[in-house]
Amino acid sequence: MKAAVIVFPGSNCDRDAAVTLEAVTGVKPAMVWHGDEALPKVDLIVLPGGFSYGDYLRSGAMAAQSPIVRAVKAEAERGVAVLGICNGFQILTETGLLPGALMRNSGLNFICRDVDLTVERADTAFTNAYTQGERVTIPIAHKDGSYFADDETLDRIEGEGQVVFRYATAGGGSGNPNGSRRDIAGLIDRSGRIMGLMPHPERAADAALGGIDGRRLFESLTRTLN
Amino acid sequence: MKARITVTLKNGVLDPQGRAIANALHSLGFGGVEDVRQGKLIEVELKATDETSAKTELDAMCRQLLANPVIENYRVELL
Amino acid sequence: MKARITVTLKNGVLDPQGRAIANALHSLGFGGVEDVRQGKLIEVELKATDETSAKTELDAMCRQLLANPVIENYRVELL
Amino acid sequence: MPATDTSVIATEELAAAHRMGAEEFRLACEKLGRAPNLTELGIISVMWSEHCSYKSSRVWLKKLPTTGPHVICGPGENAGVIDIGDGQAIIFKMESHNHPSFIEPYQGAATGVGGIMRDVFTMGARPIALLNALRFGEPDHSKTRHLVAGVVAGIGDYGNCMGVPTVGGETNFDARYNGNILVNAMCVGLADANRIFYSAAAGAGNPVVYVGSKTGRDGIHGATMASAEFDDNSQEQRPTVQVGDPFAEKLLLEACLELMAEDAILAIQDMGAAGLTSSSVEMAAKGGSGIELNLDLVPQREEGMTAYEMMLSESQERMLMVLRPGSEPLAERIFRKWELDFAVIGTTTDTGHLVLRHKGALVADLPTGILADEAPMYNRPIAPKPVPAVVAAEDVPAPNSLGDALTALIGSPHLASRRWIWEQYDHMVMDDTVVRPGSDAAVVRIHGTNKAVALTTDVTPRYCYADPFEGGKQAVAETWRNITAAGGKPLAITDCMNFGNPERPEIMAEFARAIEGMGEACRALEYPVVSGNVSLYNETNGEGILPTPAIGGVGLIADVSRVATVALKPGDDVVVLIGA
Ligand SMILES: Nc1ncnc2c1ncn2[C@@H]1O[C@H](COP(=O)(O)OP(=O)(O)O)[C@@H](O)[C@H]1O
Repeated sequence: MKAAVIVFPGSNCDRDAAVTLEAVTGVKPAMVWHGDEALPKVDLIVLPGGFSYGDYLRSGAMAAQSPIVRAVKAEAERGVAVLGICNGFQILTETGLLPGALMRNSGLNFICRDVDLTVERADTAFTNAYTQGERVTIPIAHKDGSYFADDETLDRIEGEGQVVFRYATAGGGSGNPNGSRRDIAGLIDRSGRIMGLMPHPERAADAALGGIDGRRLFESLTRTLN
Repeated sequence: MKARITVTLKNGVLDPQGRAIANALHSLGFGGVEDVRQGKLIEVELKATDETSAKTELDAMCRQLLANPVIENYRVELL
Repeated sequence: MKARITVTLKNGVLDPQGRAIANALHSLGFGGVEDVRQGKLIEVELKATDETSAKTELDAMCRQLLANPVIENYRVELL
Repeated sequence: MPATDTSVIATEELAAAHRMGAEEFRLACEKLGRAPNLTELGIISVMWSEHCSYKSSRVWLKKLPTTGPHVICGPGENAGVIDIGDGQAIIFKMESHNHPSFIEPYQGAATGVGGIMRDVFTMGARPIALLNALRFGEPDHSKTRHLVAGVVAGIGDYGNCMGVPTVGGETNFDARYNGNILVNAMCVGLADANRIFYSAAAGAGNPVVYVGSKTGRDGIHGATMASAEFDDNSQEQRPTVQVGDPFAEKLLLEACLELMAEDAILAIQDMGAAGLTSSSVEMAAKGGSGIELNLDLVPQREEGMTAYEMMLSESQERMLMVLRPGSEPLAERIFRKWELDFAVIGTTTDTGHLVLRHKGALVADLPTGILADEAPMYNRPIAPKPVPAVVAAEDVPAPNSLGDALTALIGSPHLASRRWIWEQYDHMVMDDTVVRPGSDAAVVRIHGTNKAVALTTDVTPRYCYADPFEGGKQAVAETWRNITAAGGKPLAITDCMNFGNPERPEIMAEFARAIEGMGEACRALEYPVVSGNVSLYNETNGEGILPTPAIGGVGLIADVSRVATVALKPGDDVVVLIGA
């Protein structure tokens, strides 16, 4: 699987994503500078975490309007898989590639900690190495991660099975950290090719750092896209 | 020409910032505060001199960038 | 009674938000934008019915919590 | 300030307005052979302020051990540098941003983090970890809540946006900090040992280059403010504090590291407090050269700025560099790529003078020696207060109930969990945080290797108040123990000396004795001081803070799989108590 990681001037999890991709796939991903005109031919595009253009207006708002993201959209339309992590998820909602919006955490503060997630869909290109209903632990690190969509939209995306990860609130789960509606932590689009999530799977892919539950997300992609 | 754009959360969208401000005001003793909503104020200085074209331009800015229609409303005033 | 409070950065205080918005608007093709300053909008719903006491109270809120006079100015309007 | 700031010749009154005493003003005129003009006075007063000159502390700081087999660069540069083997170096320093954080907690703390990061990446290191040592007033003091929330959010937002993990620190509360909080930030960076960048601008005819954000009228007088006591009026004075722009700093970091990979930079210095003044003077003075600047070329954010304002501005996210002649186009291309300002604003000279031109006029001409090495230095009187007798353990009544005592301890603000704080910091970004906050020392892996560094900050101010010598010694030893407990070999420390008014002999004595205690511990442990910072005049209405020599320690872990953490592990572990 060949992947590209988009590097905005304020990205800061681009290296983390690249390291994990290389560790899992054995192939160094292409690092694509936001000012570049075109994307190389790849199977997967990763929009990494960070603060794309400083995120001053709304997280991801300015990146959503950038030329490189227009190119990403075009690739996505051609069927290339797109994974948005944290800021990448914010960008995907701002572009409209994924529904809803990510708002300020309900507690207002930035939160960095491990959270428990329930895998809602284990039949997607991004999650087929997990099992349905499984509980996994992956860190979050964000200030604007409270997922919002109106009831009608929520019903629709639930109905269409677009919710892939939920914060685990029941049975000793660590709970909903940010006030996301319906505990939504990660979403996939209708085509099944575009996914965004607030937790950072690339931070849970190396046993030395305390957990490897995120690794299987990249393994799923490798399996599907190879 | 100067314009003032205000971006506010739509009704029904939870506003944790506004709520936190209301709580803080209460604990400072401002018991008369019933509700607080926080929004953004964006002041734009424009080259344009024609009101109608300025309005159209400002409106386009809001739709494309300054407000997120999923959660926000906006209002444009020329000063 | 409803009030609208706007909090803006004092002149000369760096406004990275405003600058970033201006840059983004330029790259979206809004070349006519000369300057952008970002501020906060705080809408307060008050029990008070008397204008003067409401103003005094709102002013106190601004000084004590809503604005930091080191870097910000504020303006109170009753609606 | 009047636009005609060069035609105004300084007087004793003007000097006093710059917080410069009559004695020092006379000395300045004598050394200069004339009275300075207003711009020159501004420059002299800033360079001679406590903050820049260390005039009260220098005689004592000299007593600290600063060398060792693994020390590459000790105090005197932007940060200290130690060797961690395999051609790699760790560059680190701690710095205070106390006064600005009291006035505007969010921005004050944020710009403190920005400043310390610039100190580290100026020397060629990529920052890999941040820590912060915080002291606030009593938990129920009316200001404390607001200050804690603002400071923590400011530190978090800046470090989080930069993508550098904030992995540790300490937080204390005490009434003695009610009017003077302490915000000390530490940054640790990683560099190639053979690619360290220094600030000495030797040689004439080299281009002096300004990069980063534009200059505005931010925090003019900040450096002198940071050396002055507060009184009840200072809150009314409303000095301008700087606003930070972490995104601009992230760009500056990446651009600097990109240029540092080329053979273009001869010297580089960040513009911290006293921005253009201290950076240009220090570069020239260290290099034994001179510097001539054309202020018309300085990128400016506001209109009509005077030479005085430009030289004293504390706008953030700026650097001054001296480039190898001919490399300007390469450097410019890199800084433009990162959408930063870039301007050649002058050249180095062989005159030993700082010469400034603005709008065609010569606006300042000062020998750099006067501003740097020849700045006043004081051996202030000290009057140690008697050290209280040691309390015998037998004399302390045993608690009625051990359970209640434990609950009281756990519930006290001094020992309560700090999780609320560190969760607001991205402590995992860069994917190398092996031991997260909450343990004795944080452990950060050296990227791509099996090595790691163990990092901690410690001091117990009430010990230092009771006995500054023992307290200073203890603070050093505690960092050593915390690093050791994580499995690391302690290598070196940085310090942040926060004290009250040094003109009071009992305060000066606290400072002096703390230094002596620290020195003794450092020598006994072969654990040198490689960088540090002094913050004096932490007083309000004559009441000083507790003496607070915060120590930041760095240790090396050769094999990251062998770290130890505080958590009890499941199983039949045996608990052993060791030590004296
Ligand atoms: N301001 C802070 N920022 C980050 N971490 C902090 C801060 N204050 C405390 N911590 C973390 O909380 C833990 C407990 O702190 P402290 O009580 O000072 O520990 P100790 O007494 O064991 O040195 C440590 O891991 C420390 O790094």
